[in-house]
Amino acid sequence: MSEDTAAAVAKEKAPAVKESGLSALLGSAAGRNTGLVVALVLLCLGGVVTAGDRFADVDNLLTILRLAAVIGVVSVGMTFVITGGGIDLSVGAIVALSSVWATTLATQGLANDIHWIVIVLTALLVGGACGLVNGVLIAYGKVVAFIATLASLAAARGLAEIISNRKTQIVNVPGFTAFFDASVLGVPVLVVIFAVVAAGGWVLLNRTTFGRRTFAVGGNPEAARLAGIDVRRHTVMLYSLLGLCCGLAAVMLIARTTTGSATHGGLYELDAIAAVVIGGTLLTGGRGTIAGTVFGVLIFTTLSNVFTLNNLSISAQAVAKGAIIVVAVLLQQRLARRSGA
Amino acid sequence: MSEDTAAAVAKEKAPAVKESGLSALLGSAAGRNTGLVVALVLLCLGGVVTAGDRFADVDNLLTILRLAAVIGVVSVGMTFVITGGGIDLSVGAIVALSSVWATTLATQGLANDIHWIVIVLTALLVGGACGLVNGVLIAYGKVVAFIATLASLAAARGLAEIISNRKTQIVNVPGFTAFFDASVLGVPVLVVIFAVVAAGGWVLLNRTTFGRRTFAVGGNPEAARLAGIDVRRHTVMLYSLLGLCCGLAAVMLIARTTTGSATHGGLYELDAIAAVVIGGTLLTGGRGTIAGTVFGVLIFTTLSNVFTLNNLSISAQAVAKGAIIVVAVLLQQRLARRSGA
Amino acid sequence: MTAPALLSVRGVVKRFPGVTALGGVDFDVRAGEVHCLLGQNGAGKSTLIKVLSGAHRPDEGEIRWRGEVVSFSGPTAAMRSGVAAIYQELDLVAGLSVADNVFLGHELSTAGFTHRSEARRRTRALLDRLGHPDISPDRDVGRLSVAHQQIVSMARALSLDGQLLIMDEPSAVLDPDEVRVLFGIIRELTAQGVAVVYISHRLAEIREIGDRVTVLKDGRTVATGLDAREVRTPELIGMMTGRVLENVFPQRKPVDPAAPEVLCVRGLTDGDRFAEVDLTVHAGEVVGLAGLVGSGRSEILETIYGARKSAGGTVEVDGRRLRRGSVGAAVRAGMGLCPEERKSQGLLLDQAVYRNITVSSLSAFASFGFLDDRAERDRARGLTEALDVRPAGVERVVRGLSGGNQQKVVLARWLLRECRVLLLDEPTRGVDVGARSEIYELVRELADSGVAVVIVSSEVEEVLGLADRVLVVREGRVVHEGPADEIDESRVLDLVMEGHAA
Amino acid sequence: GNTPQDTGGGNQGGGVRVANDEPGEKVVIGFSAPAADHGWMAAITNAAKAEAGKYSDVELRVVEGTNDVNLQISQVETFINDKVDAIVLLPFDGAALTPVALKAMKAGITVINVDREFDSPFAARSTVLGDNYGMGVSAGTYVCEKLNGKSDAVVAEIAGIDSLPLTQDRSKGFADALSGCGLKVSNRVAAEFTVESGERAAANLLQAAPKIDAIWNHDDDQGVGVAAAVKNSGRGEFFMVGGAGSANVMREIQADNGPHKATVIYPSTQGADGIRLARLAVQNKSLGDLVEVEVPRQVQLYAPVVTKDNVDRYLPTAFES
Ligand SMILES: Nc1ncnc2c1ncn2[C@@H]1O[C@H](COP(=O)(O)OP(=O)(O)OP(=O)(O)O)[C@@H](O)[C@H]1O
Ligand SMILES: Nc1ncnc2c1ncn2[C@@H]1O[C@H](COP(=O)(O)OP(=O)(O)OP(=O)(O)O)[C@@H](O)[C@H]1O
Ligand SMILES: O[C@@H]1[C@H](O)[C@H](O)CO[C@H]1O
Ligand SMILES: [Mg+2]
Ligand SMILES: [Mg+2]
Repeated sequence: MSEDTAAAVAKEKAPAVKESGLSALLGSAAGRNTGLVVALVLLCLGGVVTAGDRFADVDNLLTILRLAAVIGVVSVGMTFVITGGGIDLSVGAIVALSSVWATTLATQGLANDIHWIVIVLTALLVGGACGLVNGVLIAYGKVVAFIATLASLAAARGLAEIISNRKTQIVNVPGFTAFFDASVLGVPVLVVIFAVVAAGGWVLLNRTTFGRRTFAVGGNPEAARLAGIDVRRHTVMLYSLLGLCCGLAAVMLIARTTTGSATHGGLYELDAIAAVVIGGTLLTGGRGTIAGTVFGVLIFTTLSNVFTLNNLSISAQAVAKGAIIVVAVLLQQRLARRSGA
Repeated sequence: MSEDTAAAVAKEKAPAVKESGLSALLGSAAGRNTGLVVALVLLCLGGVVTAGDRFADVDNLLTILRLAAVIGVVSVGMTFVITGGGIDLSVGAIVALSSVWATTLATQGLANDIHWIVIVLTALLVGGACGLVNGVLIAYGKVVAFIATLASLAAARGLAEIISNRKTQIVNVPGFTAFFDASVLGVPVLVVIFAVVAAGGWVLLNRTTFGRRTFAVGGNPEAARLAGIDVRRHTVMLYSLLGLCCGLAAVMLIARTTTGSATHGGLYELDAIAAVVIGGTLLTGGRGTIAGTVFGVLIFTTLSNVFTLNNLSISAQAVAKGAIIVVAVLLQQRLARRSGA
Repeated sequence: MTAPALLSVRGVVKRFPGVTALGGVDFDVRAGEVHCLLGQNGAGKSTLIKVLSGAHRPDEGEIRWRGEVVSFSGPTAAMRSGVAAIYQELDLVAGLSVADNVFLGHELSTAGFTHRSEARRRTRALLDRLGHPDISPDRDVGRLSVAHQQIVSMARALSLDGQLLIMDEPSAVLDPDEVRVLFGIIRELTAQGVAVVYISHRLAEIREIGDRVTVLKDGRTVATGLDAREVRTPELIGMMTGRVLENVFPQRKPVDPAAPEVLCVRGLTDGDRFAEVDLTVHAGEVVGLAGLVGSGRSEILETIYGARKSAGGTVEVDGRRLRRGSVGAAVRAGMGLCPEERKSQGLLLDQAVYRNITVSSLSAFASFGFLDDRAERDRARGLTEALDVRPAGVERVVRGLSGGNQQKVVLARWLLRECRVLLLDEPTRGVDVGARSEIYELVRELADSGVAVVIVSSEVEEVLGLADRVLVVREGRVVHEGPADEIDESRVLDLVMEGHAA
Repeated sequence: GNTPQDTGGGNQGGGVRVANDEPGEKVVIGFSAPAADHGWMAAITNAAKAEAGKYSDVELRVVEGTNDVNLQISQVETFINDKVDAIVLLPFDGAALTPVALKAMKAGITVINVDREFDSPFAARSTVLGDNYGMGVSAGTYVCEKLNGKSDAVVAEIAGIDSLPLTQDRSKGFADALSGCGLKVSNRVAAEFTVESGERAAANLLQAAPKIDAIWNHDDDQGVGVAAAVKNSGRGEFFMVGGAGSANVMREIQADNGPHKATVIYPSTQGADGIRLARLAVQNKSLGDLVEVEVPRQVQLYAPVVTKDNVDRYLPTAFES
């Protein structure tokens, strides 16, 4: 039977790839996310009208993307956890702890002696390990995700403070900075990383058994169990994946700020969850969209960019932000309903 | 039939009341919350062992209760919203906005001219109105609660900043301060308020049609709707109730600090949700316990108090806090499982 | 048949906190046979299925598979050994497509990447085989009707290519036409040597498709290996229930022609699934709606009840017109609805039985909003005893009840309210023979006390046996209306399927 | 020993040794400050601890830093219950902590108010203040001098947490000083005193203003992020003035290879000063170099401008953020 399959697959691969190609992807993503796209376009229009060239400038757009990159990577990971029926409040703290651990004098020493990749690996390792702990607590310890990750939040921040002695750790590893400061065909490396993570996340969620199982685990864990999925192991993998994303985000943040700090990643949990949810992923699990999340992240970053370009006071920004969020969601609903999705 | 029922009700009222009396209440609450009680007792033991009389002192216990009071009132309201299947991230911002609005020069002028109760009413009105807006957005606008209240969070804080011009507003209404600074039989008024709210909340959730409908709406909104419950109206009432609690909490905070400020209530959303969830209320709705919430609040505040008494390093506190939360939850689960609940 | 047992079960025990669901079950299944499991609601059939398919671990007992003692570590292990199950509670994942659900857990993939078009193609083939070219493999399962979800579950079970196929009440949501297709497939499979364990509360089906029968009562085997065609019905019912039942449908009283019109529906249209429905029900009358799955009967009921907004037409109760799209108004006017999907539309699964029963009558138990908890329990207890809900105990959480008993809880809710109009959508789905006649009894009593009853059922026999008047619905239109005793089953089927490629 | 022990912390609290350092009666001091969510605030607590460690007669109790005034009030209540001798309090919100500080004073406890001022003169025995308005003035004056009459100069401001009164004081001082030379702030953004928020705010600001002549950034910890954003943008047409005076920024000024040309000090040693004052007040000692018999009611710290020329003098007491 598996040979059959292989043959059939081989035969059908070409058209399948064609159909699921970029245009189809964009098409379907845009279709399901009409409201978000419209909201983003309106926002950009607002930017152009109020700030003209200062908004529509390539540099500015790259700035928006660069700002979106760090929280974007976390949000992609968060999309998996939420789709799988979970939640993680500790992401900001994990980013902080990873950033601190990856920039201690010891790590930087190793990085200078061996290769700057040591910093990256340390951050990924720390992030992944934190995610693993979260996952095990939740899946095997049966601690409610909200509480387990709230506890991790406190513990990871505390640990970050202890390790860093609450000091901002400045990075002096030339290779590291040079690598992440560079651009690829004019696109900053950080933005490239975000794009790769988003694309990878999309493929993982929509084109692999891991992704299918994530939907099942989040949508109906009992059904998933009956279908033979090891729900607990899968849950651990989801949190570990998010932990890795946090580690990567820490690397990006280190590159952006040239520092590791226990204060990094403040309130990332709210930002990431907000981006994911506004993107259309169900907080109750079982339904999730990476494209939506990316739009969600872009909407929030563009919003603060436009505000800043307009020199708006912080208080007015807050009020406007509240109103715009509601409008965006209502828009998304109305448009999604109309298109029957 | 309704006459039959009424007759039956009349006949059986007496024993029912007897059975549901205080001892039964405490018994059942303690039964279901064994783990929490044990955690709290262990924490207190820890306090006594490490700080001796300094912990077990009446003044110190009142300090804990006074600290618990403000967030406690918010958490009781939050228990309703979460039991009803919702979530509210805007509570801290509503507390801030209510506190600011109730302490503007204009309001204080009225309070001095008419009666200090004007301050209280203003706070309740503002809080209730914010809750109403949240409820309407969620129930009728169909905006996901997480996003709707996140938007309210931003907007309410922004508004509070605008109204207060980002200045802390000092209260100069002698009657107000005098009333709330007083004690009833040695118990501070703030603590009395918390006790009344908790008891009232318990009755409302467990002994009234409103409470029963809350469970139904949170447990299965579609079934509740088909059972004839006006789910949307009920949802609006839940958020309004929480808004009122926030208004009341604002009054208490004004009394405690003699100020209104846009920075009041920072991160109350996390504290309140954590207390509610650790207390055993399901984040997915349909199951909720006021007694659990009260224990949750007390656990967190006692923890802070014990830390304060022990002069622990701040970062170590955070790590310990994380660990203790997890242990408390595991304890609660094991003990609850054993007692078959 | 003297073939050795493919599966043999000895002394299986399964306990839940406070309940022993299985207290010693023995039976054998041979290759190529259809082995039927019979038993009252709560007898332990579904639990047994879950034990066999690796979803539950037995506390005691021995399971032999192809002669060897096995202990499945989980559903995957069972599937690998060739055991496939269709569960009663339709455990599919809403939000995933039909094809994804069919292959969930055994995805077609290379290095973790799914072969979507292949999965779609195979799903298409399975659905065609099940007589449903109308279900798209790409459709979100959450948007399918229960009946179609049942078909998807079957496709899923077939996709596993098992040696033993276990079906827990597959026919409950199917119409006769579909049951016929299902039986065709079962025969095909058994001819290839596949064994089928088949659960149903419909004895007629057992006779038609079954080879041997095992009867469970209170978690124990009371008889096993009976010949499905030989064994007599009263004997079976006696073994299941421990009593003798006659005369399933209660005697009809002639409806008083002068009785007032309680429910009056005129030109009801929803602009999509049905149009121009007229329906009048007098006090004391039972009106049955017959039709195929998907013909729009549920939508009609839900629209009458205000749970869906109508596009046109009126609904009156006792001459007073109801506000459109308001369940509250309908309930206040004395209407009650037993919805079709008890799990998602009917029950508060994690709450006590009594709370599920009183939820629609809370104000009757309250003064100034304060509830009399004890009165609630007492009334609920009375009803659950009358309906024989098992295990007894109104404090039990509904989730732990068997499917049929859950159905009774929903019924009890409206019995408690003493409605003017009762709308019953598949009220006996999953209910055992004993309880069924109790429910019929109750419906009749209600009608006799002046309630107007509308009942939707996919079992034509039930509609004809219970109703005074029958409406046949086809594709959202009423195509026939007349007294129940002037029409027979085959005529109804003809009307139902007219123009339907059967 | 009766001399202050060197904690090895090195650069905190320059402190000359005086007779006052002789150990006296034992003093229990409670210390409470906002959450250490940025470098300056972390340094405040570190400095206080280090200072207390120098005295054998001081027992310091440090409680969890918090931005919840309710919690901070209860911490002070606990100190009162504990009958500590003195409380050094950096309130999250001065006005909000006033009632409980009054209560402490009434209970006979010496309260030393640091950084954010109470709204009642009776709430503290002494107050140690930075000069927020003065900080703005110093920064503005420096910018004016540096721009030297350039009337169309674009001046940008990156403020700290905007909801704090001290931020508003700083901005006001800055605006007032600028108007003295005919300039005004053309672009203003607010960050949250953290590196990350500084980077984010600056990245957006640099897009908002295509050409800038000078930037004043309120806080040097967030300034590390601002500098990173500047570096990333490749822009260099402007100079930057920092705030608070972190060692990181001072080293940059010293090296003269980044945008920072100056910073305005807002001493993070306030906490340490608070500890010293509390000890002296409780022990009834006077302030060393003053003729006064008593510890003064208020000490307002000076906000000098640090440039390449004088950085060597300030670097040793600068805070490591
Ligand atoms: N998860 C569970 N927790 C507690 N009790 C359970 C659970 N599952 C089943 N039971 C109990 O086990 C018994 C057998 O239930 P089961 O679902 O097997 O009955 P059934 O024969 O399938 O009934 P039906 O015909 O109504 O589907 C019932 O008493 C039921 O209440
Ligand atoms: N042939 C079909 N075409 C489209 N949708 C269908 C079809 N059959 C069923 N459905 C879906 O099934 C749902 C249920 O259909 P409906 O409630 O009208 O069936 P019914 O006549 O009540 O049958 P049942 O007895 O199974 O409930 C509909 O909302 C519709 O989405
Ligand atoms: O918290 C603030 C900032 O850290 C500033 O840089 C110095 O003053 C403190 O009050
Ligand atoms: Mg069953
Ligand atoms: Mg139907």
